[in-house]
Amino acid sequence: MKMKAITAFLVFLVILTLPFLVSAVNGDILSQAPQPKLEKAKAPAGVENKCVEEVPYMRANHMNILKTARVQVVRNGLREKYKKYSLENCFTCHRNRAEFCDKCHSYAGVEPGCFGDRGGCHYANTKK
Amino acid sequence: MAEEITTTEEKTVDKDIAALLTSPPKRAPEPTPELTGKIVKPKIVQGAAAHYKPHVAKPEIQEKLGFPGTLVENWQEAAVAKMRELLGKYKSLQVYMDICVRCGSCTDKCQYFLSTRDPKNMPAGRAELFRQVYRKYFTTEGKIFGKLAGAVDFDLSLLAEWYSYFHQCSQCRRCSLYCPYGIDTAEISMAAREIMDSIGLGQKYTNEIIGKVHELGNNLGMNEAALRNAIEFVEEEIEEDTGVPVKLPINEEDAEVLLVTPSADFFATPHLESLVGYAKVFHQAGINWTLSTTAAEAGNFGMFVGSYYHMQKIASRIKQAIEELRPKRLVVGECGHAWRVAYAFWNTLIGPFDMLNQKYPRPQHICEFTLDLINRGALKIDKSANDEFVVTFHDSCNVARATRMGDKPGGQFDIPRELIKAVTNKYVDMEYDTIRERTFCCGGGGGLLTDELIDVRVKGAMPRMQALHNVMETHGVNFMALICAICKAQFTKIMPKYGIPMEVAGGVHQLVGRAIVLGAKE
Amino acid sequence: MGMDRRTFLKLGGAIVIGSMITPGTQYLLASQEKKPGEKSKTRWGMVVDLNKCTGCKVCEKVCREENNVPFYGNKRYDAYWIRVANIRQELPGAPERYIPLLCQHCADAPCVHVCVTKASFVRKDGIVLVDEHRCIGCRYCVVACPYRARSIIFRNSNTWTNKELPRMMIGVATKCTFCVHRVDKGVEPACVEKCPHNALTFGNINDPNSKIAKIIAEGKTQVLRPEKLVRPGVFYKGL
Amino acid sequence: MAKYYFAPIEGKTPKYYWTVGILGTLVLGWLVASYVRFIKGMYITGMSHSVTWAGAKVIFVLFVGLSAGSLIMSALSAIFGQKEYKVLGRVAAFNAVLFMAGALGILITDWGRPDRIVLPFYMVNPRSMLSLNAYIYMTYMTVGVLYLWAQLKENEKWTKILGITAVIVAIFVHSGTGFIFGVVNGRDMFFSSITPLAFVVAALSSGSALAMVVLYYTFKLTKRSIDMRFFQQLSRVMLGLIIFVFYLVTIEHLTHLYVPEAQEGEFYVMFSGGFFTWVFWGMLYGLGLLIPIFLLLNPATKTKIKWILTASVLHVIGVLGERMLFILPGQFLPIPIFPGYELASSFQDGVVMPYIPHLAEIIQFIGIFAFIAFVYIMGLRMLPLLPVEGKFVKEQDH
Amino acid sequence: MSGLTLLYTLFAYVAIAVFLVGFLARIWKYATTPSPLKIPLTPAPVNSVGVVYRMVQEVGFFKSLFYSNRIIWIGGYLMHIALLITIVKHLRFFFKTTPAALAWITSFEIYVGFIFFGALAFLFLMRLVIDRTYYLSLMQDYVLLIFLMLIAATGILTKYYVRTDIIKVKQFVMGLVQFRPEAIPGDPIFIIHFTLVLLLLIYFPFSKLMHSGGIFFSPTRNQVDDAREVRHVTPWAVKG
Repeated sequence: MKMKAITAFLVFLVILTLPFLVSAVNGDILSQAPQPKLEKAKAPAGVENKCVEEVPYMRANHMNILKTARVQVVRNGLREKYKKYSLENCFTCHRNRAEFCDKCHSYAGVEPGCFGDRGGCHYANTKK
Repeated sequence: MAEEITTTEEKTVDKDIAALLTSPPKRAPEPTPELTGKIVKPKIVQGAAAHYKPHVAKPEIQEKLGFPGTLVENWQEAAVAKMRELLGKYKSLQVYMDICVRCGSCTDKCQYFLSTRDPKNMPAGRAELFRQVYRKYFTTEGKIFGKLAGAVDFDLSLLAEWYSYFHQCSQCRRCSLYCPYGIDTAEISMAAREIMDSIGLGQKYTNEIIGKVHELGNNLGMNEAALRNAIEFVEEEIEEDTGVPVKLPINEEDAEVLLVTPSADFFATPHLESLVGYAKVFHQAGINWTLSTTAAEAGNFGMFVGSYYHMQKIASRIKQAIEELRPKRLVVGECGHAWRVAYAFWNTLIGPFDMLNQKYPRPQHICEFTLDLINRGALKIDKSANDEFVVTFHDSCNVARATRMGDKPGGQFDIPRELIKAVTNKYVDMEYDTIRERTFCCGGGGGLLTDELIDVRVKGAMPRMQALHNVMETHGVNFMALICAICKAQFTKIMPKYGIPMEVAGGVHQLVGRAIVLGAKE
Repeated sequence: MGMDRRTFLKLGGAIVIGSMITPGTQYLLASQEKKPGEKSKTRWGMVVDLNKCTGCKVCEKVCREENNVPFYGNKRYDAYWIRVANIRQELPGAPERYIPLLCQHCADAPCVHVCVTKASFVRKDGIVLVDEHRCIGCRYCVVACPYRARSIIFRNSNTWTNKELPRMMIGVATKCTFCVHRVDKGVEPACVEKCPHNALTFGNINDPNSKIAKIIAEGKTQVLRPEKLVRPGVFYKGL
Repeated sequence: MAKYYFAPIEGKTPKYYWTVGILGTLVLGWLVASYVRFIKGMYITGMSHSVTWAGAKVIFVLFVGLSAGSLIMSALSAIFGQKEYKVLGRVAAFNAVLFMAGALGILITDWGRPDRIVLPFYMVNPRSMLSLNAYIYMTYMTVGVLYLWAQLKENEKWTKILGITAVIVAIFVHSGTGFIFGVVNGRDMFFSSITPLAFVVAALSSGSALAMVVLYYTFKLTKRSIDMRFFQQLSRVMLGLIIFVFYLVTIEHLTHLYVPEAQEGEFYVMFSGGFFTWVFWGMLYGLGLLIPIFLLLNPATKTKIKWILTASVLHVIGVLGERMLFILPGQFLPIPIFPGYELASSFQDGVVMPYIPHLAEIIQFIGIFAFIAFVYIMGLRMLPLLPVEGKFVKEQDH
Repeated sequence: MSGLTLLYTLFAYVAIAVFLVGFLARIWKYATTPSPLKIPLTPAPVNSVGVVYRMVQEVGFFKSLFYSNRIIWIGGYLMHIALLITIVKHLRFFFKTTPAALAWITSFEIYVGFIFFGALAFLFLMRLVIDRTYYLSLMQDYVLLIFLMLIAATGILTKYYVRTDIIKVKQFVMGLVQFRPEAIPGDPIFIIHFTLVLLLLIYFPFSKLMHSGGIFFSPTRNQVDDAREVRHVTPWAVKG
């Protein structure tokens, strides 16, 4: 009887504290969040040396900007207007996908459709 | 939004302590529900069943059982203390108090709700009476938010509702079947009755009978001489009918089988017919058997009031009989709650049965016993003797949802049916929703089998009557086989009110008895 | 020229609020594609001079390189945006000739009519396009096209010769876009530019002064399957 | 008045568990095959640029048809007041919903991008029949489920209302499915206004045929007796429908033979098509139409349940052949882009490129049949669909 | 460290502590309270393997509810499945490197939040529409539904409409998990979402939400039907 109670108790305890335990076991204690690395220096001539929008806004909304720009370009042909919001344009500065995109994306567990395993359509641009 | 909730003109709560403790006033009998063949989910009517309550036990009855004679002075604290004790003793109660989410899946499953339409007769509504008190005295949210969180002071008006509604529950467990968490209102109503008993508010019918069992050994309160008389009468009857001297041995030592059967079988109709059936089976199979005057009662009303002590005390008479008579096998007659106590509790209460033959189940149900004999060809059966009957079978709630027969789960449904099919030609099942584990209670179980609750009993039988009505109409059923003494007593009384002749109800062994060809040994 | 940031953010806000109902919000953006019967100033078209075509298949190659059209080496599912077919009249001794077949950019395109999600659409300037991010791959358009101009991307593609454009997305329908990325910049489609025999002419049909309009006005051109009444934007001369 | 009681089946026998296990494995196979197909791309199927609508569409169309027949059969009691047919109402309605679910299942797993499942629902193109069908199918499913629900709740009034609604929606569904092909201007073998009608009629005939077979064997395997007059009456109706199908199919093919646009294709189907010629003469006309008509007209066989069921099965096979003939040759036969010219290119212009299903597809096809059977037998166990047999029915009052 | 961060760090630890201690205390109580008599609801399994199978059916598919009331089953089951997926997908905030399986789930969970909200709204509506549940419902039933609906709504907002910077959120959560407080993102919608979740955690052990742990201790479901074969004894109840 007591044994059963203790087992049940332990099972629930383990389930409930799983995140803490895994962190401890993995040795993730004291690890910092990754910082995206920007290789700004390589920005080609003629490209402004700053991002198209403010950085905090970009952090939260870059995916919406990309989507909006895509729809406007594909369906409405506003290619020139939205040129600076194109993924192509992003890659001129943010060349290294692994250092810039993947770090945070894999940290947050969000897979981008643009260069994920299945889509993959926009990836190799970074290796010009 | 739900429809406006209507209330009857009845006063929902008896405010006055005197009114609570005196017996309910005589009323004109209420109209019987119509037989439409359909069981519909009614709209709720608040307080529609608040006025039903059984007689309160007299002080002398109460005191005989060790309960306070009248409502004790500090009954509130006593009740809460008793509740605390029970919460610590019963896991079922403790868990069920906490985990109800009021999803509503049980609400249309109780036969008393379906016919009385009182929301407090919904299983969750009934349990809510208990939970209100639990929240008030045992939970944080109840202590902080009080009424807002559904916590209510245990005052006299609530006690009155307890007394009324917890005696409108037949502890049939149909709600538990449909509850996603298996919350068993029977456990809760047992606990409530135990608390009420402990503060001196007992139900007359049940407690009187418990007293009789302690004193005389059976529910009917017959002494040994009356019992022997009744059995002699049965023997004469059988000989008159068949010309074969079938004996019903009493108190024979070292018999093969000790039969424990509800005492109603010795006395009432149609119960008596079943006793004749048992006797013929034993006689024809040539098995040496006996009844016991010590253990002349299988029924155990201790379960109805939830008292472990009384349940054990009543059951210990069986133990005593076994020790005195040294039988090899223990067989229990046709009774629902008795079979539950025997099957599920005896081993705990009075076991282990080491002195009995290990080859057989201990205890064994008479249906298991008889079917086994028939399957082995030990009995000669003439099915045509029952040709006048088209038979259906009513699963008794306690047998269906609390016990098992045979080795496989569900044997409690199949074995009686196979037995009936072995002795009759025409068998029909009632509607799918009302048989097997989904069966409805007869309406008289759980200590409600008393005259002042006749309106509750009539209403509680409604779903079963509808289903029976349907098969009578469509398949010409004219016999409903039962394996429960309470069902038999309830239906013979209730069915005439629905316009169904009382002969339609009868025991399974009544059919067996008719079909056995006596003296034709192979 | 160009949208300032404020306008852009406003637009973004409008999109966000306007699309609270469902996820996948960007699709609710009302696009400004051509409505049926609408007249516009520009309609891009092409004239193919079959007398000049020698079947050299340079256009096929150029198109593949320009648009990353995948080639798997399996004739069952290789994708083609433009192909050069051998054609021979069913008469004894008739000579074999060559005809480049591509999307005809119909004004009443059947593929646009049948498209389940409006992934196929006609731009205001007459170019029929497929929004690859919206296509569900039901292949109704392939069945409906009277010219077999559409291809399905049957398999993940490794072809990536022109890094300006993305690779082909798997499982969706694609077809000739008149090199819309070049046209929007004011450059002719790749096949037109690279054709060694100048067999292809590209231009605005609705502009009476354009070269293409003048060729058509000569009256020596014809369209394929005129009985289907889909008003193609590609004309053939010398058939 | 006889009243039927319905109950779930027990479903505790080893045979039942084995069936569930095997069917479950096949359904799992369907899911795995679909996932692999989705990840790898459609090249692992037998489809080509010539045939992009292939076996999956054949099965889709067949299932939509079978769903109709089942539903009409179920609604017979609700609409025409045939009380005796009520005994079959629930199973048939359940089947109708199931077949539609199966049809949608195979349709969606056939897409190139099934991950974009929600797009059709809010990107409606009113000019596309398939796009409108997304809503029509959903309406049909909803009405079907509600109709089944009303029957389970024994609500006479709503059963009747929803039964009639369901039949009306069913007509829309099947005309709509026919129109998917009928409005394709670019393909002469498809482009026809008779298609929807032919589709509805063939749907009804094959649907009721299959429903009879399914019901008969369901009742037989669960040891329930069933009134044979029911099958005899329904076979009469089916005979009429089969003759109508015969008429429509024949005039459609004759029309094709008559007009030059489709002549070549028709010649292919009738004489030079190899496999498809066999399908045309043997499967469609032989097994599917003539033999069933003979069996149902011949006095020696028309009342025997064995022969009625044989005719039903043959007719379902025949309709499957009709669907194949309808969808496949219409695509892989060369399009006459240049009438009077020979055309050849590396894109397979001017070439007949037949279609042979590959492994992943075949697993999908088997799996979708298994899916329907699986849910069917699970449903029989979980819902009160089948009547409980009472052996001692009193004489009926009328 | 800003005041807000300090407040929320403390709040989060308190909430988690209350939840853990409270939940486990309840479970301890359920597990140790004796069950003197055999009361399985028959037909019940006759061995413990069967009991596990029965519990899997109950917990995994809500079998009893399915046979009892299919409308509530649909709402309840959808709600619980959506809740499960939501919780699982939130686990990615707790692991430094997101496991592949979690990433795979995130790739198709996009509609789950809406299903969760819809199912809750449906259950709320059913409480009001059916007169029996309307009668039964207490304040806390509505409060919990509204609570969960608000959590779902704010979660959907942060994901689809008023985007929050989830890197910061993850940093903050990882900080909590590793006892190394980080700044809380100042996004109001996220803060509302987070506050509601913490309040729910605190309320959890005192509420009917304990059904999540309690169902495993329900004697009518978790007992083996072997009363005749095995003598079932409990210390307080055995006197002879």
